[in-house]
Amino acid sequence: MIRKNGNHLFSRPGQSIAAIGVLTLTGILGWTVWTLPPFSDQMSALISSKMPISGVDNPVTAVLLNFRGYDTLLEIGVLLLAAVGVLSVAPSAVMRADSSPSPILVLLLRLMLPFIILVSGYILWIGKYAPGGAFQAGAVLAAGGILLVTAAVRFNLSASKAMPLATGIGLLIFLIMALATMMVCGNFLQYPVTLAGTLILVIEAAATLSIAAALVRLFVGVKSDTDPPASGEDSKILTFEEENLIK
Amino acid sequence: METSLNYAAITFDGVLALVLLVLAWQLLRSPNLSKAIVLFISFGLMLSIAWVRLKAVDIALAEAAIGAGLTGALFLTALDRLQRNEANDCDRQDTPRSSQNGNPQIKSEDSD
Amino acid sequence: MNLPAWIISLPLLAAVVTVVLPRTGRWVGIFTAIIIPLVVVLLCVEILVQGALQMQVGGWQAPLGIQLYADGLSVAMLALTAIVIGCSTFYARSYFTGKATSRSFWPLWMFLWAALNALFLSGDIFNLYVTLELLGLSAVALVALSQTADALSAAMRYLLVSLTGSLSYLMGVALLYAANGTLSIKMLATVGPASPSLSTAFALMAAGLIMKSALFPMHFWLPPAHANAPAPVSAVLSALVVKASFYILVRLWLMIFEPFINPSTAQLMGMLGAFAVIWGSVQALLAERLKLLVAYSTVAQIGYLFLIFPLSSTPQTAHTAWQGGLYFVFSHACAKAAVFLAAGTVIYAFGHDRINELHGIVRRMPVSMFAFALAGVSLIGLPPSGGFIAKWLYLNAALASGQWWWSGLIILGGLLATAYIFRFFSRAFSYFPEVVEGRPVPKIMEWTALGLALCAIFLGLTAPAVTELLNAGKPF
Amino acid sequence: MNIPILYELVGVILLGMGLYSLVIYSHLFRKILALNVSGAGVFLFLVAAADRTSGPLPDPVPHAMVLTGIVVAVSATALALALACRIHQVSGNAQLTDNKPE
Repeated sequence: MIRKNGNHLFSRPGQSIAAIGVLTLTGILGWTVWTLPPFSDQMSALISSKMPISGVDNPVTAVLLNFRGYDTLLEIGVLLLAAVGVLSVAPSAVMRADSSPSPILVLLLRLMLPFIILVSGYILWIGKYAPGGAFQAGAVLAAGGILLVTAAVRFNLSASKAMPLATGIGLLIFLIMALATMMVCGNFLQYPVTLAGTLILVIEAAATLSIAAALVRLFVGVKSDTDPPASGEDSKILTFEEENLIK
Repeated sequence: METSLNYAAITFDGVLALVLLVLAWQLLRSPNLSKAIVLFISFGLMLSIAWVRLKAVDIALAEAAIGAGLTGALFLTALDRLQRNEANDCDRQDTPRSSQNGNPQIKSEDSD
Repeated sequence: MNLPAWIISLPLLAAVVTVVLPRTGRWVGIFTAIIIPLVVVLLCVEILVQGALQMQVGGWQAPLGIQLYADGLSVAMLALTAIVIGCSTFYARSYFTGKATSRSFWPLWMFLWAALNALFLSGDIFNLYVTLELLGLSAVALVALSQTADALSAAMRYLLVSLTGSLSYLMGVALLYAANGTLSIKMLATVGPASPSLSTAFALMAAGLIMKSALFPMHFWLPPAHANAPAPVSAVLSALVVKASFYILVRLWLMIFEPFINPSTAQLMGMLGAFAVIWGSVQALLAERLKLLVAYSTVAQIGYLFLIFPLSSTPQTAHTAWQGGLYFVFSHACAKAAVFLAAGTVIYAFGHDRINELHGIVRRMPVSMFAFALAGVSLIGLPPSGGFIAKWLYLNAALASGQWWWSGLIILGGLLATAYIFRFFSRAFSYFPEVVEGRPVPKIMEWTALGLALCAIFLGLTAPAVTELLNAGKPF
Repeated sequence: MNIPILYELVGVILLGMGLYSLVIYSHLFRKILALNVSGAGVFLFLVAAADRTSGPLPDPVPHAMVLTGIVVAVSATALALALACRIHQVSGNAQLTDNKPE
C-alpha cells in the first residue's frame, strides 16, 4: 500500500536491491577518491600568474567572468530559460499573498528596500576584490524582490512590462559585449586588458539585475495561483512604481 | 599550541561532517515533508560552514543565499500550494478521491 | 570570421529578444531559421578547406580557458541541426498559430537550438555539462507545453532522468579534474596511464549520457515524453536531443577513453543496443497510437547507434563502423523528424492519432503520407536511402571484424521495422469509401515533413560528399 | 586522515544517499530534495578536492564550477517544483502516474 507522503516506491526486497546498488556505487567512488593522486597546483599557479591582466583581484571572479566567462554566459542563459519554463508550466502568472499584509509591513518594506539595494550593490562591487559578485548580489536583490511581491496582495507578472526586460538584459549585455570584444580583439569574450575591469563590472551589474529578476520569476512561477482573479476584488496590484523600486 | 589548534580544527571538521550526514539522512527519510524542508534549509546552512572551512567563501555566500535560502523558500511555497490544492479539493467536492487522500500532512502524522 | 561564435550567439540573441518582446517570437524564429543554416554552410566550407578549427574563448589557452572545437563531425552535426530545426521552425509557426503557449514556445525553442549548437562546438568537459543542462531544461519545458496530464508527467520523468544523468556526468567531470587538473578535451586526450579515477570517471559519464540518450534499459522515459510533446518538439527531441548526448559519448570515447577501455565494455554496450532494437521494435508493433509507435521506433533506432562501439573495436573496421554509426544518426534524424511532423499533421487534422481509426487518410493528406512512406524507406533501410547506407556500412564492419552475429541483428531489426511501419500503412493507405472528415491543414506543415523525408533519401545518394565532410579534420 | 579527504568522502556519501532516496521514494518533492542533496555531495567533493593543492590557496576553478552548479541547481529545482505542483493540480497526486522508477 503506497502511503501518500512517506510513500515508498518499492517493496522491501526492491529497497534492499536499491540499497545494495547504491552502497556498491558509493564504495567504488569512495575507493576511487581515496586513491586519487595529489591535486596538481598547476592551474592555481597559472591563474595566479594571469591575475594581473584579468581586470579583477578575486580569483573566483576572474575565473567566472574572464577565464571561463563563456560558462557563465551560458549559465545566465540557463537561469533565463528556467524563468521562462517555470511560467510556461504555471497555470497563471498571477501570484496572490495569503492574507493582506499590514500597512506597517508595507511601510517597513519600503524603508528596507533601499538598504537591500545598497547591500546588493556593495556585494557586487566587492566581488572585484573579495568574495562576492553577481550571483550573491543577485540573490540578495531577489530576496528583496520576493518580499515585495509577497507583500503586494496580488502580483500579476504577465501585466508587468519591466519584468521581461529586467530578466533578459543580463544575457543581452553579456552577448553584446562578447560579440563586440570579438570584433575588436579577435576572440569571443576577449576583453582588452586595460578595459577588462570595467567591462566585467558592466556585465556583472546587468547580470545582477537579471539574476534577481529571474529568481523572482522562479518564485512567482512556483507560487502562482490557480484561481482566476475575481473581477470585483478590491485587490492591490503591485504598481509600476513599486516595481521600479526594486530595480 | 599549534597541535592543540590542529586537534580542535580536526574535531570541528569531524563534528561538522557528522552533522551534515545526519541532517541529510534525517531530511531524506523524515515522514513529514515540511519538517524535511526545514531540515534541508539547515543542511544548506551547515554546508555553508563547510564551504568556509574549505576556503570557499564565495560559495558559502551563494549557498546561504541561493542553496539554502531561495531553494528552501521555493520548496516551502510549493508545499503550501500543494496543501492549498488539497484543501480546495476537499472543500469543493467530497469525492471519494479527496476524502481518501486527504491532507498529506495530517495523514503522515497519523501513520507515524 | 569566428563563425562558431556566431552560430552559438545568434540563437541566444533570438532567445533574449523573444523573452523581452514576446510578440515578435514568430518572426524572430523564422529569421533565425533562415540565417543560421547560411552561417553553418559557410562554416562547412571553411572546415572543408582548412580542416579542423579551434577557437580560444576569451583568448585564453587551455587549460585556463574554454576551447571551441569544430571538425567534420561537429559541423556535420551542426548542419543536421540546422536542417531539422530549420524545417521544424516553419512547421511550428503554423502549428502554434493562435495557441496561448506560443508565447513561451519561441524562447524555449531558441534556447534549445543554442544549446545544441554550443554542445556540438564545445571542447571542454565542464562547458559540455552546462550545455547539457541548457538542453535538458529547454527540452523538458517544451514537452510540458502540451499541458495535458500525460505530457506533464512525461516531462517530470524526463526532467528527473535528465538531472540524474547530468549529475552522474558532473561527478565524472569532477573526478577527471581532480586527477588531471584540466577540463580541456584536447589536453585530456594525452592523459594516462589507466588509473581507477579514469575508469570510474568514464563509467559515471557514460552512465549519465546513456540515461540521457535513452539506451535500453534506461529508455522508459522516452516514449511518453516524445509521444506527448507538441509535434515539432517531438521531431527535434527524437532527431537531435537524444543524439546530442550520444555525440558527447562518441567524442569522449574517441578522444579520451578509447585506449583505456576494456573490450568487454564495448560488447556490453552493443548488447544493450541489441536489446533496444528488439524491445523497441516489438513495442512499436504493439502501440495503439501513431506517435507512440514512432517514439518506440526511436528506442529501437538508438539501439543501432550503440552497435558502433563493438563494431569499431578492431582497427581495420573502426573507420567503417564510425561512418556507419554517424550515417545512422543523420538518416534517422531526418527520417524521424519527418515522421513526427507527419504524425503531428494527422493529430492537427483529426484531433487524435489512434492507428485503428485512421483508415484511408492518404486521400485527405497525400503529401504527409508520401513523406511518411519515404521516411519509412529510410527507417527500414531500403536503398537508395540514407538508412540503407548506414546499415550497409554496419554490415561490412560486422563481417570484416568477424562479428557476424551483429549482422543478423541488423537484418532482424529491418524486418521488424518493416512490420511496424506497414502496420500503420495498411490502415492509412487502405481504400475507404467515405473521405475522413478533419480540419484543413496548412500546406507548409505537410511540405516541411516531405522536405525532411527527401533529405533522408538524398543522404543515400550523396554518400561521398557526406563522408568527405565527416572526415574533414580527421575526427576518427 | 586530512581534512579535504574527509569532506570528499562526505560528498560521496551524500551523493549515494541522495541517489538511494531518489530511487525509493515516489513523492515528487522527495525526489527533488534527493537530487538537491546528491548535487550538494558532488559540489562538496569538487571543492574539497580543490583544497588538496600544496599551495596556500585552493584552486579557484572548482569554486567557479560549483557556483555555476548552484545556479543551475536552483533553476532546475524551480522548474521541477512548478511541474510537480501542476501535476498535483491536474491529477490530485504529487507522484508519477505509473510505478516506474524515477
